[in-house]
Amino acid sequence: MRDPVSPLGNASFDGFCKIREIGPLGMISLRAKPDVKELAKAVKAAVGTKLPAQRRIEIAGDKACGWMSPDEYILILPYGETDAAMAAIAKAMGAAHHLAAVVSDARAVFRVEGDKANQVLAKLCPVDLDALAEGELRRTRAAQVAAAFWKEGDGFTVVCFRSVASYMMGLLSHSAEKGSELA
Amino acid sequence: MSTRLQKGGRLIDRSRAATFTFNGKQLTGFAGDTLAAGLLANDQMLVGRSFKYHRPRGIVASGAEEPNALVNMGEGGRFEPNQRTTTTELFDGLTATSQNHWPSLEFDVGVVNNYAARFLPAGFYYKTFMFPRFAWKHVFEPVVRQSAGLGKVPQGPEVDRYEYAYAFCDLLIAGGGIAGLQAALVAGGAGKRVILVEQTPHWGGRAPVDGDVIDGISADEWVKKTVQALEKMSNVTMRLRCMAAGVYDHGYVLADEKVADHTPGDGRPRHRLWRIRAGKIIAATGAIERPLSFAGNDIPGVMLASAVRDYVVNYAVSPGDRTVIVTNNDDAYRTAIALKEAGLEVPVIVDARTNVTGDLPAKARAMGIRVEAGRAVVKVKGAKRVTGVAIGLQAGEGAVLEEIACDAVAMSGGWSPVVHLWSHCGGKLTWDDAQAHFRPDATRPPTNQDGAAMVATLGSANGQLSAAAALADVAAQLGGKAVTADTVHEAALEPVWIMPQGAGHKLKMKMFLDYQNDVKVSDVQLAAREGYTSVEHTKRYTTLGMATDQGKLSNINGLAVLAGALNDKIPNVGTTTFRPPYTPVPLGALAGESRGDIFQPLRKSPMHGWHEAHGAYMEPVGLWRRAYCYARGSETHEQAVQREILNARANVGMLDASTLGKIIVKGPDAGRFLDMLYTNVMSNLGIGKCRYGLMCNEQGFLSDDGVVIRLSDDSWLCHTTTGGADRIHAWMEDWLQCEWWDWKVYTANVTEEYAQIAVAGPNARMVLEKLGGMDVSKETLPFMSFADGTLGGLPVRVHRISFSGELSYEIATPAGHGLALWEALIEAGAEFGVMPYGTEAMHIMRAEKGFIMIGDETDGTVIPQDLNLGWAISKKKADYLGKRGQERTHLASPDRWKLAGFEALDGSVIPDGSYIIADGFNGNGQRNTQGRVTSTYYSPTLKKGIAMGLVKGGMDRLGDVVEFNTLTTATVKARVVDPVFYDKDGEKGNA
Amino acid sequence: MKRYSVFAIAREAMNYHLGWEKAWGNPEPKKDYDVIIVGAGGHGLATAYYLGKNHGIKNVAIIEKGWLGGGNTGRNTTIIRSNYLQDPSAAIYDKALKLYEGLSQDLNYNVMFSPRGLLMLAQTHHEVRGYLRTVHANMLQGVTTEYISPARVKELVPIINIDGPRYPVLGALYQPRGGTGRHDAVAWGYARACAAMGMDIIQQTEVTAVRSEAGVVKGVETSKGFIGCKKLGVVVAGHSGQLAEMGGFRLPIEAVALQALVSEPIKPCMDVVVMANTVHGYMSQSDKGEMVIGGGTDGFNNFTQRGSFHHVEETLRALIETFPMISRLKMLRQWGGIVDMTGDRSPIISKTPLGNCFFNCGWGTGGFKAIPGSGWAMAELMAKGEPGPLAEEFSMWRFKEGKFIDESVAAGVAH
Amino acid sequence: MLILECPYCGVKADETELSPGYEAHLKRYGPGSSPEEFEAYMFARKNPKGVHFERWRHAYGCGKWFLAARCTATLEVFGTYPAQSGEPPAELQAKIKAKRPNWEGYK
Repeated sequence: MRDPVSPLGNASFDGFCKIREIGPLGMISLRAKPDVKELAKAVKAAVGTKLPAQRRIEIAGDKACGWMSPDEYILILPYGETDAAMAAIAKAMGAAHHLAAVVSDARAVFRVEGDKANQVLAKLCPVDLDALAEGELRRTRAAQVAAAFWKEGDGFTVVCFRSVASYMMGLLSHSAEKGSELA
Repeated sequence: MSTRLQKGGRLIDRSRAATFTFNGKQLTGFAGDTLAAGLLANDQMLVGRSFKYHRPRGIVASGAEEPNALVNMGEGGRFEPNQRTTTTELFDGLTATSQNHWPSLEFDVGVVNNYAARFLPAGFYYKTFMFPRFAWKHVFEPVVRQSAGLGKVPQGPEVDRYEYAYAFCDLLIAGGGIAGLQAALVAGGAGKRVILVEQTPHWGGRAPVDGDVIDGISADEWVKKTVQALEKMSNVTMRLRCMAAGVYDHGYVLADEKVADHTPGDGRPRHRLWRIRAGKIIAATGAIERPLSFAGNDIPGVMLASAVRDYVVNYAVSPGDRTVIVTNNDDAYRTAIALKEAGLEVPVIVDARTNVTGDLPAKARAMGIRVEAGRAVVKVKGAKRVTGVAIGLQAGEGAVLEEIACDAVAMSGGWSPVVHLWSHCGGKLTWDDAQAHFRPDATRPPTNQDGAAMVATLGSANGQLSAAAALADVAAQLGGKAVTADTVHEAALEPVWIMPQGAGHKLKMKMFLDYQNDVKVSDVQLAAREGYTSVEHTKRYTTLGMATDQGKLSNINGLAVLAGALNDKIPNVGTTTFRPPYTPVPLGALAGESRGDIFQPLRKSPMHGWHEAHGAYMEPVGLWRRAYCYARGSETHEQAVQREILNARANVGMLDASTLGKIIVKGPDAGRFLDMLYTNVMSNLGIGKCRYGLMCNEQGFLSDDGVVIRLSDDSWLCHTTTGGADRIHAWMEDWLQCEWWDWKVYTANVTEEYAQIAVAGPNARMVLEKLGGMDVSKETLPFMSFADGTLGGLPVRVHRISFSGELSYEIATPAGHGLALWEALIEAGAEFGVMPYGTEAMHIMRAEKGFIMIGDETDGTVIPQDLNLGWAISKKKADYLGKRGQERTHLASPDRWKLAGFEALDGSVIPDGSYIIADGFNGNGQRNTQGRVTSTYYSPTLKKGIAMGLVKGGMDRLGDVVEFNTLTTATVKARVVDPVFYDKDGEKGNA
Repeated sequence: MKRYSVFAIAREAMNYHLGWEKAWGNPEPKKDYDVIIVGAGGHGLATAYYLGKNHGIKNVAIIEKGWLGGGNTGRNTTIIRSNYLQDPSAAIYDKALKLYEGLSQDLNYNVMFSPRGLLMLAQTHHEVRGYLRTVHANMLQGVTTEYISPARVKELVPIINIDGPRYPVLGALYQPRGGTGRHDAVAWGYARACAAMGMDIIQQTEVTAVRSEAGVVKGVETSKGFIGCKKLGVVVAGHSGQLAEMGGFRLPIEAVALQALVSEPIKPCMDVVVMANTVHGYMSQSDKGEMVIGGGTDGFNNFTQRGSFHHVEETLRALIETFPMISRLKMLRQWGGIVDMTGDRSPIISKTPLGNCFFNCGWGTGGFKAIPGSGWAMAELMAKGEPGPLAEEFSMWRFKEGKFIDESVAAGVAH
Repeated sequence: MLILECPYCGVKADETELSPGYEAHLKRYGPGSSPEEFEAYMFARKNPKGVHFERWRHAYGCGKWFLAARCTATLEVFGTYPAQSGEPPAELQAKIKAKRPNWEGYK
């Protein structure tokens, strides 16, 4: 089977921060309530992390599980492993009410890297970045589109919908232009 | 004349000259100058013409309150009208031209208005220009418009870029004078997250100019020391050139940072618009000096006393050799002293107060300056420049006692706190009799989301005008280590609103309140006389305070004159509303980064690039771009569309349908939920099957349609229209979260996970078979079923559904494979004559089949019953969304317009948008109608015009001939026909 | 009342303009009136004016909480047009437009009606079809409109960016008779004419209760005491809900904020009004030279006359895309008004459950342009007790029947 | 520019992250209801100048609908709570009553 392509073919931009489109990453949207006891098991089986608390993302190597809403989680894993993860979820959840859907191709993922990475996001998102905790997954708006991000390594990982990938790339690049540092 | 002094100038750098031009004349200033300072240094006092009378206008102020000195600045894509010279930093290469005159600044034809001023009082235009009727628009208005306006019209496209930035803090302090700095120091020291913004390029405000001594050191030194201390605090952010423009609800503050106005073209964003969310806002925004109202107070050379002082101290610019001071307070004496110390002449200080005491007058007198108490400027002499003043008694009616030659007049009518930020969200003011100004009433602040005070004011903005009082105010409100300034004893001011107090009408017609809009004392009195007694009426009738300075100089004087005319107290008259922004903000800055490629998100399907590379004409559909058609060579769009249709009908076509919404609905109650959502039953759909469904809103009106497929026992996938994906998903979640929250249903919007391609036409199956990988035969995959598998090695879900009426497969594949699948199909289809087709071909093909289109046959007022879709409305269900709405009398009426097909008798295409005429006229004289066209096309398949539309009686009218209107008096006669024009038995789609 | 004219100005000029009469007085309320109108905005004053002029009812008081013309009349973007799609809307707005055309002469007060033409840009194929529908409807309604080409748009509005990039202009619905008027002058002109007929305009007086007996209105309690009346007309826009509650019933109304702004003035550069509904913005240039700009409403109930600033930003982004040169202009002032929105965004001119009490409200974002027509229709309704053809379809009961007058159907039409 | 705290994810959300949804606690009237009931459900709105209960969706966030009690005259927010509430929480009602003694209650 041919390899899938990421929306922008891993485009990148060098400004006062480095912007890179990464992926494709495997992603699964998993909906169930945390009080369903099978859920933690399913997450563990699929990506090996514990169930994240409100607004947290649990990262384990190249896999992660993020809290999206009181009954929705995002599982992140290598692109090719989603089938196995879906099977593991189905098995663990059994008859418990849930919905799992592969959404790997519905997303675009960016890295914003550098010690002023927060300034790039501060130009686009109505979020108090100083108050963003380690391991916090923030869903918000970047200019005119929905986005989610978390701190990771020397910057941020930013996720948006695939169809607006080039818009997001444009926003991030514009905001990272050299000379436009906020401080 | 005004000129550069040899010594001094705390803000200029004499080692760095800046060359600039004004009206083509090359001039030189220094780095650190404002443009106004640079102009004055070159004796350019006359800088513009007023709005109405085109009177000569000079520089009055030294800051944001300047009403007159506005220029056209820059060139091409950097041209900007109405730039305020007093807040524009001078830079090398700056070009400016004066405004509102023709042919030249010195000789302006518009000045005839000045000579006719007597006939042009406030509101004169409401009383005339009424006859003949057409004359306002065609004769008078063009003249008014041409003579009004100020700056020229920008021409070039914008060349600069802009950006937004978000910031959060406990405390936002607007104003970097000593009160703001000290407040930041205290709050920063207490660990608060502080943002301190200052609109000018300098910290310290007026204190250094006024020569204040703080904590035993000069204000200059204290400011430097404090700024250094603040810079060390990581919890304090400081921004110069950043103007807090407006306070909005819940602690939201807009601030405009002029990042590169003074360094144009250096690649940085020109402005940055800060969107700050503050726990609390402190307005330490200072105060603005008021002019005095005496005749000729608008002649170039008459300036605010504080501005004169600023130009001398900050920029070493002398506004004149001989400056007469006119005042009602002690502060103006500082200007006299500063002028004297700079070696300039002050022939007299005209003080309206009969009793002049206080430290500063004493000092002035000691310096040998003549002080005349109880005196008034009766009028200023001069035309384009002050040549002298006539002096009389303030208590008199204008008899001249003495004339004194001078080339500048420095006036001071007292100070008014800058309360804008306090007032934007409703902070109330109180009248301070002693200082004759409105100041914030701390007991009635604007409130935030918790109902708590949102804004506080400090220092002069709070009516604490002296350095000592301002710093004491900080200590009182914020605590912290006490900082003291040396106290200078100042005697009370005496309110003076008209000078001299008994001035007659002739003088009052020359006393200007609003310099830019040419509003005089006599105008306000006229408004009061005519009954425009509410302060808002007066403002609007006279245009007082409506100029680009928004009344920063004129409001209080105007209110006082109005109060006088009404024989009422000033606080009873009240103020007009303060609205953002504090000073004008470029629209470009307000639009932020949003322009060009990132004006709005442009949603792209995975095959978007392919379409563009293959000549597609793309049309906006919501935020998406979809291929309208793929014109080849010299084809017109119309020809391309026809070719695409004929090819799909004869061979095979391909449509990018990726934008259609796809929503998974899963759970034990999913079937029940879908039965509520759709008008028909979805719970009994067989696994592996497809069913067309309709959704209505609660009103009963059709809102979306699409094919639903059953994936498993407890899961369905609902297709929506392109525009419906997010809307319908939100709609589903709304009902699940807010009404039926105990139902066990989850939804997931997977629209963007899949690319979707419609392969339609008699050869469609052959194309898929060529790719291979799964059985797509009629037997295995009959019409209205779907199957998962692979095609050409790519994972796919293939649906046997058809919107074109042809044998059709809609193939979904993960978006990352979309382009690969598309290209594979194009390649495999080559031998079968495959061609891509666009949205217009799709529209026409579905119309040939009589399929309705959301947005064409529906418009938000159409119910499914109108469209003969009764078959898709379950009669068995007790309830579905919209059912009750459809039972309302008007929706259940037999008189509703219903769907039918139409064919013009002459085979032509019925005009898009036309109505079916009925006999007679309604009560309002409008022609009666009985229907309208909803879709109308030339059908290349049938070689004639076809149309769908709504007509009273609908299909009961088959065979009737009706008349459609056109945009001429002609009508188009058309026959009511079956809307299915092509393949009535559906054999092709079923093949 | 002395007439206004150029001769009057010349005469008064000789006397320093000391001889002008009051445009309206400041009367104390009488004990009762034939008719009380609550709300001295444009609609209320126009209602009173046509009650007097058309129906001879002059024993009228107009009661105003604040200052006359101080609500939405004084804070809108002054656009006047009648290119509506639905018959009832087109009828009343065109009646208004026709009255506007002669209003300065009728009132002897220059309201500066300027029929400079109005364009609604079509920037998607869907919008093209919507406006083609409107132009066909207008044809049958007797409303003169045209559908014009992009080239003609460019001719009329040279500063427009016709080619996009994002939303190329595909055409426009053009109403040459549309334009602007001076909003304050409309209120002032009607007020002066009402005062001249002997009507009392009572400002700074708040209505606190509606008094009724046996389901028929008897008068209103106010901050200046009880004032009796035989008929009551309520024309208070954003505050209609509160007044209805005093009358004991509920209206299908929600009050939201609508914002507008002006730029600093520049020399004339745009002689028509342009509305761009795809991108949600509209703009005209005032006689002072300011670009007058409006956009969409906030989405939540709000009585503060302040809106949320992001709507202003959205509007400006859109307009800069359409008119790139305005990027270099500056926003001088922005403000908000409270608009009363009904379930179908069309107005209510109606009898009510309370006898002899009539409501005129729900004009949403489109009230200014309707003022004369609205006053005309309301006066007819109040004088006769039954609606005439202009008001007939605007009953408050139409929602129950599902008989909407929905203007949003052609293309998202802002005002 | 409102801030409302999403009761589901705890984010103090900016207005631009939210979608408004007008009056809360409406009772749905379906088939079988009287014309008056249906009209009241669809159209008659409280529209108070004062305490208002309304719906908001954390659209650029967790996607959940929640309810807010807000003063339409001052924009003060008394509290937010989940959409799955038949009526405003008692403590919220008490808080509002304390702040607005003349408030007549949410019905």
